[in-house]
Amino acid sequence: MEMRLAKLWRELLLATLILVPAWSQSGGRAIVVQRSEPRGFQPVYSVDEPSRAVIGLLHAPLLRIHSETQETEAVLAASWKVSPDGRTITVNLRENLRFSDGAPLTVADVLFTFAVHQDAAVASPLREVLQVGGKPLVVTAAGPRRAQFQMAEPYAAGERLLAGVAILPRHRMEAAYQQGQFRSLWGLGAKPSELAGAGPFRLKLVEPGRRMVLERNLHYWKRDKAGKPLPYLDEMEFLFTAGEDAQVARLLAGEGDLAASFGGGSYRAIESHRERRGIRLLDAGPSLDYTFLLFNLNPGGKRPWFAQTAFRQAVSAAMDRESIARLVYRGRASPIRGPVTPARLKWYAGPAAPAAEPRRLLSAAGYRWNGEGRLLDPTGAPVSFTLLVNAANPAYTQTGAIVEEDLKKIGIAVQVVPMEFRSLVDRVVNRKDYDAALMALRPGDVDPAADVNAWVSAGRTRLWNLSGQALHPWEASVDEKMRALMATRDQARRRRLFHEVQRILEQEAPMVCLVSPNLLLASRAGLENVRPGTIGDLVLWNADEWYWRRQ
Amino acid sequence: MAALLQIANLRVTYPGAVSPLAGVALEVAAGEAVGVFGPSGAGKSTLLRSIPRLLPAGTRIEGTIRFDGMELLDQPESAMRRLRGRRVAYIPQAPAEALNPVLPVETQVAEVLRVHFPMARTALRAAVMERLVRYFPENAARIARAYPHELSGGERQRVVICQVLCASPSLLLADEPTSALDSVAQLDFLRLLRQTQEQTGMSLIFVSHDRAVLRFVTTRQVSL
Amino acid sequence: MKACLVFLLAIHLLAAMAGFVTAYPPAEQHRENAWEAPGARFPLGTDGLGRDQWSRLVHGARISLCSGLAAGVLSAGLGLLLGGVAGLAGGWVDRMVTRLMELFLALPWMYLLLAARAFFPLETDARVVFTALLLLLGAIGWARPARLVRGIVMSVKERESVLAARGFGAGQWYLLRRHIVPETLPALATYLSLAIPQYVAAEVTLSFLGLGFSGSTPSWGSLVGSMGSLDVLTDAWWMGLPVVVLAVVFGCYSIVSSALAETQRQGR
Amino acid sequence: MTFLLRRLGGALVQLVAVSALAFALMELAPGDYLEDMRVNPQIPAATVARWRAEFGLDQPAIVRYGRWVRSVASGEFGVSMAYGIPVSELIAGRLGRTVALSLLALGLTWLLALPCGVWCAAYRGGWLDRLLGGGATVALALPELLVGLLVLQGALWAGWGPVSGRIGPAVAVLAAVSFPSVFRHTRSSVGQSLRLPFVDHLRAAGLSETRILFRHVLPASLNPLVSLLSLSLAGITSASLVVEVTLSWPGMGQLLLEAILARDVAVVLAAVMVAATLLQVANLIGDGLLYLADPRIRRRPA
Repeated sequence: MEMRLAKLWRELLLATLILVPAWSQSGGRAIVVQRSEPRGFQPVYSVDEPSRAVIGLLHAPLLRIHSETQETEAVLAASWKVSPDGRTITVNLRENLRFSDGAPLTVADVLFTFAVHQDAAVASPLREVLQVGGKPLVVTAAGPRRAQFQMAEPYAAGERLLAGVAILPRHRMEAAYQQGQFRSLWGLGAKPSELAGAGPFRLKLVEPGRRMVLERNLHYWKRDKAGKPLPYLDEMEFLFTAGEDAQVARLLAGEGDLAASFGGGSYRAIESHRERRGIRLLDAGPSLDYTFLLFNLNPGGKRPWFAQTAFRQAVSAAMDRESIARLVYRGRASPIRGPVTPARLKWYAGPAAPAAEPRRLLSAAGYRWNGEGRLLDPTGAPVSFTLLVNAANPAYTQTGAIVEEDLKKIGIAVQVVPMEFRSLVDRVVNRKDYDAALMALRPGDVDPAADVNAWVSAGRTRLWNLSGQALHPWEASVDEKMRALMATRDQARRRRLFHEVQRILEQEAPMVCLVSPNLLLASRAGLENVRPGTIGDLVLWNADEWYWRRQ
Repeated sequence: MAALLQIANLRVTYPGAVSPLAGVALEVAAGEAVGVFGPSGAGKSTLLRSIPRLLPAGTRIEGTIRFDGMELLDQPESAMRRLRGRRVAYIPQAPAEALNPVLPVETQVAEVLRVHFPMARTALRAAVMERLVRYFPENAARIARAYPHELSGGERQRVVICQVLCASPSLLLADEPTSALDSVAQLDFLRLLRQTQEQTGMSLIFVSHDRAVLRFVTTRQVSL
Repeated sequence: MKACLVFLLAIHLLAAMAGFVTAYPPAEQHRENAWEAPGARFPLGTDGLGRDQWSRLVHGARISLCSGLAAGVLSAGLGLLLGGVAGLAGGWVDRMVTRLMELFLALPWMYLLLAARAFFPLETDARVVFTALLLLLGAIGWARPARLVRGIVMSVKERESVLAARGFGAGQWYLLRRHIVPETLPALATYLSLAIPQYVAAEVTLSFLGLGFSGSTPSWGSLVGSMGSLDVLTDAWWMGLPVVVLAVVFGCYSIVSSALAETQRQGR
Repeated sequence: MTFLLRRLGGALVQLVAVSALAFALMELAPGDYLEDMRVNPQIPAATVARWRAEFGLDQPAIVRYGRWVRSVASGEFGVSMAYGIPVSELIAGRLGRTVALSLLALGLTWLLALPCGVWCAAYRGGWLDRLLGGGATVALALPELLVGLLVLQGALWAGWGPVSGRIGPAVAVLAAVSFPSVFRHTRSSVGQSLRLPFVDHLRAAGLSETRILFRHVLPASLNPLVSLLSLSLAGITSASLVVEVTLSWPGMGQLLLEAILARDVAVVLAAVMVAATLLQVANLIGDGLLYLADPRIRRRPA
């Protein structure tokens, strides 16, 4: 009886919604089909994408980087200001902020959040990120709604440090934090009532392995231009399914409303079903991701050729990137020559200079070809090397096959070695026992700060040379330019320096960049305002603005 | 006295092989014990097995086999099945090994009785015991519950004879049942067989290459 | 049976002469002809990189048939040995072997394969690695046939004829050769007819688990695996043809193996 | 009673051996859980080092194993590195679903394969034999992964509606992939029993073929089939991992698959223990069945 009343009530409500056009955007549920399930709801420790996707809807940071404009945007902050010396950031909180459980969000919560992240006992993955010049940010309250962040030295991307740090509800977490049980707090088994956050949604229901339902946070601060509270949707549901094929199949079978981050093959499969199923497909163009062929340039590397710029350039020039994009990604990828893709709007240095002919580069460096067309190095030894690829991903094994064939054309014998991912990483990172490897990276931000670890000698993830030393002049040059770039707040200068670094990396090709897979998305027609971005969660970043168009 | 079984012009052809029998004739009167002898490979077994039509699928049988006024070669398989065990019984070559190793004796005898005389479970049990007692006057109860591996070779042979004859057939076909036995056991078995045949008045066709054996159990011998 | 033998012979001949019966090398990419349906130029069509599927099938047969067969026979041989010993000896030997079987069935062998892959130098020929890993898989797989053999041996041991032979004073070796091994043959033949295709196709599941090991060398496992995605199933039906060929070959294997077991039994 | 106790003791020893060996195997494989983060430029190396210490990955293997054993004793079965919660909590709901799926598939497989195998053994070369023999060969050439995908795709084309996350399709696929093995072995085993002398004898006594097959031949050929039962359970549980993943059944499959690749030791060990225990139970049941089915073992002459 009660059920029926509730249904009637909903019908009535719906009828009025249709009568009042200004309200027509509200209500409904969007079902997102995900390939993997969150590992938990702990905002501090979760580093995996599926967890971050859900946590991003449950919590909110002070500032964030707008996924489309790539500029810093206020979220919980009403405004922020960087001091002229670039060492202090002052953030003013919005008025009447509340967590989803109704408790007020104050500067105390901000202080608690940063204290947690900086506590060595907590072992937050952001602890080192929230340091500038080796010293932690000093966070102080400068009023009931004002917080101040002080850095030990000027740091160009200072306010970006705050972006993405979710503000934690102190009243919910402090007890566990004091008792040293912070890590096990809010695991996958947590009850929805234990959680609270300042994001647009709150947790409603968890069925491990199957699905998760979020409902609108009634205390969410944001309103649309008409003053109507966000989010528009009543509920967001996540449906977990393993593998891309199952993801696409569930979307096509009408079980879900949206799926993203699948490959070109799946795009093609949906395309051939499209008319029948009322699904809107979107190719949002290149993402920040880049795939590349990595040379082992560590000191003591076994292949002398790799140390020669001309050799690496020749390999890069021999790559048929168009074919990789067209065949492996079925046209849903963009050829690139450097690690910065066009998706990094103002930071992208533009297309690289046309490459020279690979054979000419090689013969200029003293290489020759024997009667069978095999490439011989200046000492007369035939050139051949092995290429590690991730065996689990067909896109990489296929790319490997194309690389092999392309290099065969210039006389280089490449042996593709498929390998399980962690074994591969172990070889590349720990044992440094490999010739070349096919890898992919996704920068977390468009700002050059995101690349520092990957490109400079001191960065511990500069994959081609993990020695921590600059072995070549160009490596030293990259170090120097990146250092300068991180210290200045002059945006034009930063951009110029970053463009120069890109040119060096394209020119020297320690990693031969191949393609950037496009961001692909499929949603049910009628789900409006789904606008894939480039930073943060590429699809869910504006989920609070999604709505169903009613017929 | 009319012949119980009349075989004329019998010709059996196995699929893709030479025909072991070509134009055989045999007559057996009711209550008569006939021995068939011949060298191995002469088709003795084939002759015997062609009567209840127990030959491999695809075998061609031509001629006439009249049993009790019926032309067996014209009968449908269902009719043949009713006939087998009930009217025409067959003792296999190595009776001691012809029992199912995983079922108790009682069940195995009951199975045969049940097919030909459907009856209630208790009645069936009683009927089985009655027949077992005939062959094992002293220890029928033990034998009934025993599994074949718990019996001696001689006991197993008796069980098989009991099983074969439990539906009181009018014709018994025996295919060298003693060939694997030593002479003492052979004599025991043959005695039992002759005794049973004389008591029940059924006809018997006994096949063997050993004419001494045939002379012991049969009244007439034909060569193949 | 005869037709099957002829067919198998033909397949093996084709595999042996792979270079002569194919127009293109298996790894050669005709990038302009990617996803081409079967036609005059590519009898079985091309894959997503424009490689000739016919050539990949024929060249793949070489490595897959050999290593699949070897892995199957290896596991069956080990199984016969250990299962036979367990069944015959009984007592603590049997208990040990049974425990070992359970151990082998439950362990996460994937990690051993990872370790073994890491053990080979990267330069090792992909075909060698492929064969070695498949053989390793076969060696690990002894528990299955062993358990089957043990069951059969235990029941054969109780059979009258065996007891009788034992009564004659027949030795263990004689029993093994004359009674027990022949009895297990049909079951082993059946096992092989199941195991060989599974070893050949093992690669599909392994590469799903991140442990593909054939690289750009064509193998039947990788051919079967390449049809397993929605777009291929939608667009390129001919990628399923290798499965048909596989099924026919394995069917023939199965018929021949059971026929062989049969003749072995009758010839006894 | 003593028999059961001894059996339990043996099982315990076995489980310890399985866990130790599984642990050792995982040690052999290159890389650890944190490898993924080592190539992530967004995670500083110092963080990785700190997490390594926190997870105890910097300790020698024997210490980590000891820690895990203690954790088992407390009922936690270790803590998952990926999820940060005890494994017992993590697998609680999913284990039941995987076991349910496996048992249903096992039941369905045997329910179908046993009669089919018996029938085809009796009518070798008949149409059913040819059909099932051919079908089984095709099923063998298609690994469970592909069968799952084909079902997904087929359902899409035919418009059967959703197949993901439902138990029916998952059971059907699992049964389909395990059918050939049970079918073929039944057929071969029954085929062998059909040659035993008692079959001919019963036929001559007028029993119908069906009666002979199912009442007499089948019990006589149970011995090797009982061995097959626990094997098919082992096969089905391992195949169910992949089928669960392709058809999105929320059991242990996805969890374990990710754990295997991520070297999330505690989760893998828990799954291995579950598999070993299931096998033990299956073997116990198998031995019991054998005892019941074969009087030659049950009633040995003294």
